[in-house]
Amino acid sequence: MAMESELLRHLGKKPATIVYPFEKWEPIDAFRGKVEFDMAKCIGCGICIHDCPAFALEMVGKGLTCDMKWYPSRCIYCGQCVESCPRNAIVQTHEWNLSDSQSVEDAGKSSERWILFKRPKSE
Amino acid sequence: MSESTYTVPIGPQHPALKEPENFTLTVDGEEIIDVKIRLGYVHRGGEKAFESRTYVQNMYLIERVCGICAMAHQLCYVNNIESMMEIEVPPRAHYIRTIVAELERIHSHLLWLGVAAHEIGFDTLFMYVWRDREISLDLMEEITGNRVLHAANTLGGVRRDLSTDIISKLRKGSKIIRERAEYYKKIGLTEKTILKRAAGVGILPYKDAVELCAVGPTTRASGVKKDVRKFDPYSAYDEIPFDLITYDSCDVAARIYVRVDETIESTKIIDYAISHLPSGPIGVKAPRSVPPGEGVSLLEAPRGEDIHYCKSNGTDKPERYKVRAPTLGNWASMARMLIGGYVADVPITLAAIDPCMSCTDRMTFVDANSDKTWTWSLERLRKHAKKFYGR
Amino acid sequence: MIETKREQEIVDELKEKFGQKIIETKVQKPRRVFVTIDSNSLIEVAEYLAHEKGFTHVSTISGLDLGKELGVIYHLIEESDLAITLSLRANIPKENPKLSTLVKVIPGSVLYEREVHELFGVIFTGHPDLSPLILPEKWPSGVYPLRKEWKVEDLKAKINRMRK
Amino acid sequence: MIEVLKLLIIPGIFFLFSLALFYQWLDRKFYARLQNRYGPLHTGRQGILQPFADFLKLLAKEDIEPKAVDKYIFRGVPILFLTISITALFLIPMSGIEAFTHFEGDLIFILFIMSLVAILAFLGGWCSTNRFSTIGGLRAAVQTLGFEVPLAIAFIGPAILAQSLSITEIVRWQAENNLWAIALNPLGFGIAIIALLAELEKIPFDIPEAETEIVAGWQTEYSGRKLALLRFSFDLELIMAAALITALFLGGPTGPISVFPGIIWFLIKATIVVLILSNLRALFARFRIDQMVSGSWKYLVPLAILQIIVLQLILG
Repeated sequence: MAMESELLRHLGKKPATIVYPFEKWEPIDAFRGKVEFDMAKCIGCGICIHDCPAFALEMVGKGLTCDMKWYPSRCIYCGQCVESCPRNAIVQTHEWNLSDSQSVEDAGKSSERWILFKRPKSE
Repeated sequence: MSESTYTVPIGPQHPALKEPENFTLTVDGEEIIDVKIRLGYVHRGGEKAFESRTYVQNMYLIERVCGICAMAHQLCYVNNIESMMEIEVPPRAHYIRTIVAELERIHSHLLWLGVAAHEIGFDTLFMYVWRDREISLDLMEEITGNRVLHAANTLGGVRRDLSTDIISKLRKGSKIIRERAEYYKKIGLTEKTILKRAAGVGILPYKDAVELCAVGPTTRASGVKKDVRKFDPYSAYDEIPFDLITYDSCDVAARIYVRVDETIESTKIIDYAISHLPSGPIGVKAPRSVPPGEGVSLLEAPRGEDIHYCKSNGTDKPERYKVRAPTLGNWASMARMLIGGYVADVPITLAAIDPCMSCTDRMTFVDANSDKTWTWSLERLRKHAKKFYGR
Repeated sequence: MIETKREQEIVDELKEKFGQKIIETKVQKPRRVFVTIDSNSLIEVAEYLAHEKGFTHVSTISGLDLGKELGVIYHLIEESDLAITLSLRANIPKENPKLSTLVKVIPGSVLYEREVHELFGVIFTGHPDLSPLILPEKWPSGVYPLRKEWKVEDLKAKINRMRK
Repeated sequence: MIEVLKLLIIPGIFFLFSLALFYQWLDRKFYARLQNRYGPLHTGRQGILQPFADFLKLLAKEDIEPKAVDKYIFRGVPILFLTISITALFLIPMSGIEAFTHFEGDLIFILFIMSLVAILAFLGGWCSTNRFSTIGGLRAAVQTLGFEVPLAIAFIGPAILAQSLSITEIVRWQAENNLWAIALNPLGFGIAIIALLAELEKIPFDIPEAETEIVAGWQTEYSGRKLALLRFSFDLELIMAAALITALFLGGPTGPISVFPGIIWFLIKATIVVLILSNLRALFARFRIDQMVSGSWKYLVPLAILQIIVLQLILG
């Protein structure tokens, strides 16, 4: 019987839960979301690939002309690559609902989905 | 019930167990005679994996040993490696680590309190406790960017600093959590239906707790004064005054009170740490490889004493990394607690040591989906029962 | 290094009591002592530490693969306000890795010994029940996953064969 | 013709079924609001169609029948559960003083039906040869020993007042002297509520179906249509419990100002009883089976007898 007063007190109050699909949830600014590369700054040193605990990064090509491949399903969003990159070319945005039914362009060995960050055509 | 006993399998899949572990209870009616433990169902081969990853990558793998006490394992790992590298971590980083570790203790204890209430059928308390736990999760998300698996540490310090408005939120949050924890303590002491299911259940006497090397709140509820924050202080625990909570009624009720008191104690630690937060850098640059040698580090995770042993060979990958999570320390005493109790008490006794299976299983590289079918042979059990009655 | 006075005392007492049975000792830092002993005097030393010196809590037992030998480290913790963690190590040849069980001295080590037995193949004589604790039932006997000779790939191959 | 229509529609089957679903919704919503959360929300306004949606979903779900199970009993239990609940409901007056069928001693018949429900639960558990349901079935049988006797004694109170064993007579007596039986035996009302909580297997007495100990107790093996019928008959039982309490203790479908028809009064009182039951359900942890039985014999039975003695003294 000890909780009776607590229960009745909460009868009228607004429930603590939010009605998710209808009431949106805004990520806070400290949130670590989708990884994005700024290929202008990237020098292709590969430290981020070496440091990534989930082996979620791959380099296409060599050195300054390389493109970067990022596997959203493997990535654990820890932000180690952001920290290790000597040129601060990697940024983590606030985007978080990344799952979608988009078909995979390049089948590749595994049917995993990946995002290619292309080198800007500046020359 | 006829004279012969029969086996009640609790697990591997069972609603009372959030994660698969397997007990064979030899039961006579409702009374339990014998317990056999079988683990390994969520075994991911952590230690073999540690040997094939660099120290930086291991920092995130060690965190995933357990989903609830992620910070505990990572802090223990970071302390271990930093002491082997002999680098000096700035005091401000120590204080921030202590704050996040205590926040995680609050969230883990409240999570457990809700699950324990659910085990004995008290769903209302479960709902209220988990609502209040959200405060500590939001605070951790504010500080580290993630509710759990925070990746707050890095080798040589902490990754994010505490801004002034986070500190004011911390102060407000810890005050609310302390009020709510005190309310739940009053409920735990006065609500008769909880006392009926928790008092005098799952007894672990002081002698057994010491003999079977029980750890954490389970052993402190049996009166054993063992808390790593006291006997082997790390981070900022040697500068922060807090008291060691023990009860000596050795039953599930005592484990509830130890955990609620520790939640209150954690809020006091956080308040002290905030008001005495030193200024200065939050980290130093750490080398990539560790000089050859050995290292042992201990830490008081929410579930108990967590020990890491590392043997390094000078490269940037550990030669051997052993993790013994708190729950494995309690399984032997768990078997001792169950014998003599009722089948109905199994879930609450089991939940009372707050088992975290993903902590316990991480040894070899095995995909252990045990397709073992559970056949119980009456003959072997009857022989066992005769031996039991013969005694 | 005045803080490690107590640690040094324990090491000297061990050396003086057991002489050359103690192969190597090291006081790494406050509250951390590493001692390597001859494997067949393990029970003797453990009993002395547990009954006289108050090292009653075995935190865990770590297995080590040292190439030709297998190392077994008992991490014992003292019962006091500032407890020392003493890591007692015994090396045994890989051919017949035998050690006497510690369960009679400290019952709490029953599960840790089962685990080291399963993953490293160390046989603890006198252990009440060395049945598998972690590996599945159909795991081929003789395969000890944490030994260095078992790479991750061939463990994977073994599992797939086992599953067919 | 009117009789058949009455039987089928107003206080009959259609009314009872929709009331059952409504009370399930009310119970879940009130229980949720007590726990500071929303409860069913999306199906219909404020989730009012949720129980109906659950019922349809279960009907569409695959109906797995394990090979080792005793087919006839396994199939028979849900059907019997439903029919028994409905027969019990026809004995309780809902729209007027008169129930559909009333005979001298139908109070005893209702008590017999309640123990029949428990026997069915035991049979259901025993015939589905799953270890958890065996334990669940045993617990259901043992639990009846706990609550049957105090329930019977608590019901005898109003029967003594009205000098008859027919619920309709009791309601008629309360209407004539417009004195609710609860006034004279409040203790009986309390004990009846607790005992009915045990009969409906609601927390703190949902021991036969304790989901954290024995999966779903005796209902573990039921699925699909059979489970839908079982769930539905539990709702009907909730109405039976609420209707019994209103008829025996709160003066049944009669009200002081007779401007409303009987059925409105019945609905008001029954809803209050359901809210009380739901509040109790949110308040306690689950007992162990031995605590439940010893608790009821040590406390409930003596109190019930005391109530009868006090009643006799007042009347005497």
